[in-house]
Amino acid sequence: MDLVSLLPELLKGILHFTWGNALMIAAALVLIYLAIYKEIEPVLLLPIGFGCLLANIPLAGMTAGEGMMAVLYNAGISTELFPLLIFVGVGAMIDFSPLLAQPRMALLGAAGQFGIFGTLLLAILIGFPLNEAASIGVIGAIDGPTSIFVATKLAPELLAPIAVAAYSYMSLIPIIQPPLMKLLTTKKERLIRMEYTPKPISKKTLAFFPVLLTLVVGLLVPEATPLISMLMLGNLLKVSGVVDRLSKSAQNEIINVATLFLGLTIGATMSAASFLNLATIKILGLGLLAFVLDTVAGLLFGKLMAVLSRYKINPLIGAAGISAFPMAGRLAAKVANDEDPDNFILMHAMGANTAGQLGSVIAGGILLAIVSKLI
Amino acid sequence: MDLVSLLPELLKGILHFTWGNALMIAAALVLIYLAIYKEIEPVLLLPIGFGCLLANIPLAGMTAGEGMMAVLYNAGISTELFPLLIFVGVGAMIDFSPLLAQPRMALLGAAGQFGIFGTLLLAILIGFPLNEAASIGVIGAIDGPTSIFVATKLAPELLAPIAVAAYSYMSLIPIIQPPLMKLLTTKKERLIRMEYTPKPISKKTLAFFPVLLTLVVGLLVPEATPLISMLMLGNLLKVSGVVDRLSKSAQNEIINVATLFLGLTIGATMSAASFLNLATIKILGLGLLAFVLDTVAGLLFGKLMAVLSRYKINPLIGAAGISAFPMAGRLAAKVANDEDPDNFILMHAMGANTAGQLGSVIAGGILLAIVSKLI
Amino acid sequence: MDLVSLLPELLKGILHFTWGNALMIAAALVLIYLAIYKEIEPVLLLPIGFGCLLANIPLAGMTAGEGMMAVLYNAGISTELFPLLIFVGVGAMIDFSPLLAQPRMALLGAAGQFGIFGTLLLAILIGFPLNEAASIGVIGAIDGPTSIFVATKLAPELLAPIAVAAYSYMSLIPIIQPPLMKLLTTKKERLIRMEYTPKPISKKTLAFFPVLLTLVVGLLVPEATPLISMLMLGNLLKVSGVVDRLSKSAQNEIINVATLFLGLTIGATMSAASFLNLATIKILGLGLLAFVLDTVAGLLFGKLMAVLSRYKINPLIGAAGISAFPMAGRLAAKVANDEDPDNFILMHAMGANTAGQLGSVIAGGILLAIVSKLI
Amino acid sequence: MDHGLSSIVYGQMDINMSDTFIQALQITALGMGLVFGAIILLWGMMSLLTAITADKDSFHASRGRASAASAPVMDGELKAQAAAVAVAIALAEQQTSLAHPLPDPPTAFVSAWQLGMRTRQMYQKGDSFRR
Amino acid sequence: MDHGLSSIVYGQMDINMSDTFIQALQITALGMGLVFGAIILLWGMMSLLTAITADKDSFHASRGRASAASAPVMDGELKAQAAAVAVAIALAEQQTSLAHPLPDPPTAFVSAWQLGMRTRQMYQKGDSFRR
Amino acid sequence: MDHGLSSIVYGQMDINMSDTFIQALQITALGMGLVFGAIILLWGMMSLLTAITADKDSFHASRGRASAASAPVMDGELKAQAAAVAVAIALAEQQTSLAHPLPDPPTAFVSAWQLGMRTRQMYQKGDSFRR
Ligand code: NA
Ligand code: NA
Ligand code: NA
Repeated sequence: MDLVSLLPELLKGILHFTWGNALMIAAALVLIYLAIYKEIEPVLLLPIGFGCLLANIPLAGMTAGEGMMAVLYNAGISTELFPLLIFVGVGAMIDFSPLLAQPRMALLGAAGQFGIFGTLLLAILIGFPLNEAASIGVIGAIDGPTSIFVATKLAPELLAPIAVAAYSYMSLIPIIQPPLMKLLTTKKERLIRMEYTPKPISKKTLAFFPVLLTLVVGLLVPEATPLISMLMLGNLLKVSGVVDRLSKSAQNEIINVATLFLGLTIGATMSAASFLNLATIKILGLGLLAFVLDTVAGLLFGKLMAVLSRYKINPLIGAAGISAFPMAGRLAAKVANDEDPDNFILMHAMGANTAGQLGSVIAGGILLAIVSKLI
Repeated sequence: MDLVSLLPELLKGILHFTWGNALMIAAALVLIYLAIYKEIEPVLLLPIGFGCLLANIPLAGMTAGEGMMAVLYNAGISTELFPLLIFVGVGAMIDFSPLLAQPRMALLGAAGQFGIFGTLLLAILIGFPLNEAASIGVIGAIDGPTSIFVATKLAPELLAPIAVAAYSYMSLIPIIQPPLMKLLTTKKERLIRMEYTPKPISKKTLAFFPVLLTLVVGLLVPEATPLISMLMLGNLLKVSGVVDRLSKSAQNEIINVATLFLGLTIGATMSAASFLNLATIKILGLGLLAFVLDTVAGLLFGKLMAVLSRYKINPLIGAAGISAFPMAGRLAAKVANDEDPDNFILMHAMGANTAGQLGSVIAGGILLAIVSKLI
Repeated sequence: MDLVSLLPELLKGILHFTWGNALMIAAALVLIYLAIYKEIEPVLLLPIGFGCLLANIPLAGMTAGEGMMAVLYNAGISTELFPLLIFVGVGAMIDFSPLLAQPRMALLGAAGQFGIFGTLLLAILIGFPLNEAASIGVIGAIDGPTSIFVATKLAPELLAPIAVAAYSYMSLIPIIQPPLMKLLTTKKERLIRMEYTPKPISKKTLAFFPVLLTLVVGLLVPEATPLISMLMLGNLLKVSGVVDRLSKSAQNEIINVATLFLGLTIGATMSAASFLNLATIKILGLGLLAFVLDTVAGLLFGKLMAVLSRYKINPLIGAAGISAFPMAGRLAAKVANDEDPDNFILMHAMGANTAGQLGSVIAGGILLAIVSKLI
Repeated sequence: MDHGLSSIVYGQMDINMSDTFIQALQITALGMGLVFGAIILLWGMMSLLTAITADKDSFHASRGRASAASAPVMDGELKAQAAAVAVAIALAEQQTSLAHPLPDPPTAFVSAWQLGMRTRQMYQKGDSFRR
Repeated sequence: MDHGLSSIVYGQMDINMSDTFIQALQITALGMGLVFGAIILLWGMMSLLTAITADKDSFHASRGRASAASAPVMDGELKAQAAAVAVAIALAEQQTSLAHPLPDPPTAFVSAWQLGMRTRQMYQKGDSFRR
Repeated sequence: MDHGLSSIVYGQMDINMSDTFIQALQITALGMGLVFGAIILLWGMMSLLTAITADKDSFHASRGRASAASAPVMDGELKAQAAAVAVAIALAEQQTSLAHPLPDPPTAFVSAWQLGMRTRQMYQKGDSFRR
């Protein structure tokens, strides 16, 4: 053994460190900082940031071959198991009764998906091929699991920037949406009060809804079946009221473990070599646009509904149709409340918000169906 | 892109829908209905029903290739991991002290396995090959994990109807058993009261029992080792009293997650194409017979023990020897109690019931050993 | 079917039973006994003992091919997932503030690793090849996951005796260390009291520490990245205070399930055929030596620090630098307290103990780096 | 990886891109149409579902409607107090709501709304309906 | 998949089926014999195990036996009350017991039995042993 | 598997073993050197980290130091009582601490120490600093 010849070998970590690694580690530290000190989506940004850190430590071997991150990626991202398991947990936390009590709110969940297609158009315009443009567009679903599911199918090489954009901007919704709301609605519109005289929803309806929805969406858009069915499975576990054990498992161990592993592995795809390029910057820009387009389309459709309903509908709830459950719903209610402290539109906004969740999954499935056929 | 040519493509889900799918979806809805509104084995029938729903949505792609259900099937059913993990949890919930306090109750756990072999005979008679007949017979184990374990080894193509029969009839035990109990026992027999003057079972005995049982059964019936050892591992985690963390994990996250995934994947094997055939109907019929034969054999053996003990033993506890832990034990106690409100035979019935659980696993292993050698 | 020819087949389990199996089963029973009645590391010794039992039941088929233990081994040991997940949980339970409050305690965590290299020397001397000698040496890390991680990489064929030695001796620390402590320190030294006037550690420091440590250790010793990063991830989940869900998951379901499966699969590698040989006995002897060497080196370094600090440092805390978190730390405090009931050195000992945990991982990574290059 | 440039350089590519863009426009039209179609179907399905099950739950339904209909508004001064409560709730929720996809159990917002309504009813003084 | 018909059509198949049936009968005899053999062995093992450990726990054992042996029956009127309690418990358990394989922790039945026994003892009035 | 014998039999092997041993000595020297190097770096890093963040937390820091510095010793009789409490705690912890790698949340030892310190402070009578 020649110890002197060993020494450079022992410094190999530092010798292989690149400026790209340094930049990505800085980005990782920013994500971790936002998660801890700004409490922005910490359950996702903290693991993503930590995964990014790991991916940029040279020769650590965690993201290649039999490394832990590679093992988790193959087990849960390639197979789409992690996003689907997260949906089981999210489903067990969603309450569809505000939507079932006011079914017309569903329309807002359709309008709020325009950002998907608008962003696809823009991505095509600046030169992305169709499969990649569609994956970028689906950032406009404003729903992490849907974005990851579609991107994994159409353009897995873009998964990292797409997931990062989806989750980062989602956490910035309280900053992105209010200026648009104020710009696109008049004070008079924001002051509209809405009656909430809901039909009471029976337990039977609540239990039949997820089953029926799985069937109808599954038959119409087979590509959306995995996403919608797992969301509805989680919801059925909860509302059925007879499988408390499984419902609690879905809301706790299943979603927690899947979220931790998903965050880590998504972060671990952010190595300097694959992340630092022009495409990433474009995707981050297009992703922001997707959020803006969604919100604008939702608000404009809300204004249309306000007119058609003779101003019985507050257009602000249109902004809740973009998905981003449950933040967007609460934000719309808060903006109305800030304008008039006596104006409560939370239940209507939550109806639009859950509709946006469904609309996002359906739009993701439709996009997947069309684009899979064309490429 | 020719949009007109795309439209049929977009309706492909409905175009591929068959009458068989409709029938299976109706069956799925019945299972879900029974689970939610009749509360029949909801932790299993609800996931099985939902899995069946998913398997019959055309082109959803969840049960083939890299679909979620296929991934879970390969991970947990092919490897037998899910039934074995469920056994770890079940073991952590079983209390063997009623059996240890009255060891002769063990005999009833042997008699209650006759349904396995009787059904095998009938299945051979109506033309099933040996491996399939044995798999059908093991429905008579009246224990989900044992049925699934043996069927996976001998005839995986019949797994769906076997699992469905096992779990459905298990939930119908309060309907199947009482008429047989009243038919085969006299009122005088049902009125027999039993002394319960148990030897107190020390913690040391309780902890040594699962270890010893694993060794003895493992050496005698190696094929039963996976099942019996995981049941006993769970029990050891509980009775040892020193690994509370692991015992709670077994009783909660491990069994909950395994049960949810097992139910879903079993249900997802119920596609119209593979489930709707004459064999399935025969299996469902034979499965019902297996339950009847088990109960009859158990009761007749109970009557024999009643005679031999000079009517110190109530023959009703024979019906608890079929396994179906813990429902069969409670049901026997209830029937005796209905006849004479002052007659308490619950502890004796639970002794026979836990013996039936052991007998089922042993019989499953013996069947597997014999049939594996012959085919 | 010739039933008579079947009978020997049915006794095959007993016919294949060897004296070696009997011996290993006796060993398994001893491990289970120690776990339950002496409460020595029950969360590990109980599963290891039970796994050993399973591995020595002939023809049970659990440890080969598609058997459950083989499936778990491939899923979690070959991939190193189980030890790493255990580290996520351990990290979420460690408190680094005593170390951060007295950074010089870190030095003791370096001294306590001498056993690794001393044992490597001895193993070379008695003829083990370098890869095996290094794996045996890493028993001196006195940290289960580190030992398993390094042994899996360098000499997986020795995993069973190494893991058994690591965990068994760790549980015997209250017996191994005190005589050495009394032999190597004077009463005057043991009576030294230490001031504990810690700098208060801010939440910011606590959160930045695991991130910084991952980066620094990762860049210097890439081979240690998987271990150190998962330990630090768990710690970050806890100290960040913003991802309570994930922190609780790490401290409960993740570590519990990984521990149960790790114990079982490690135990299941202890089949008579592969475990009963001279190498195992040598490894068990060398492992004990590793513990002794670690303690001696730690104490001697503690004495050196006592002299250099003009007897402001109690040398007993040197014995806490060996890792074995948190037992070694508590033991050192207890020995000082036994000597003088008014002497409290717990916080200093815990500082040295957490430093030992870090030192063990770093030393394991360095050893891996050097030996991987040489073989 | 530089998608932006590679397809603009040549005139022919430009034409191709134009084709692709037209295709993308068609996808957008078809996609948004289908999304709206599916959602409208969903709307109908939900209306039907609640209508069917409402018949069977008519007693509860009518009772529920009655209580909702009789919930009048409160007068000026008390409005402000109730609003203060509700805003406090909304703000408190906002703070805890950042952790998507792990939201609070949704009962939280139901009860927030109910609390708001109850506050209203508590302070009500027999005013006429506002409509 | 139609197993029923394919093997009855030909005479030769019928003979084969008959052979198979004899084989199945042998499997049944052997199988049930082995199951009973294994269970009888288990019985012996359990008796031995409890006998061995009972020696070491003789103090507790005798005490336990004494209290069990001294549990007499109660008289007519009170029996009905106790039975009502026990049946209520049994029914309550029955309702929660459907969710196999996720039964309640088995302490539930132990305590149910204990409750029944305690109810008896509570009402006991020094009657003689029933045997 | 018999590593012990195979390499001692021949003289040549012996030489090889000697080479291997020298290599192992070099590994030991290099390894321990690197471990100490890494740990010293860690020491510096931790000192720097606490120094930097301490500046920003100076208010809390100084307050903390003050309270810690003012913690004096107690006199003989009370020492024994406090020690008894602390030892009881330590022993109780020791018993529950065997289950590595699943230790109690480390707050346990912090609070044990704090309890010991608080016990001291509770009994303190204005003695001078011991140093
Ligand atoms: Na959306
Ligand atoms: Na049975
Ligand atoms: Na160490």
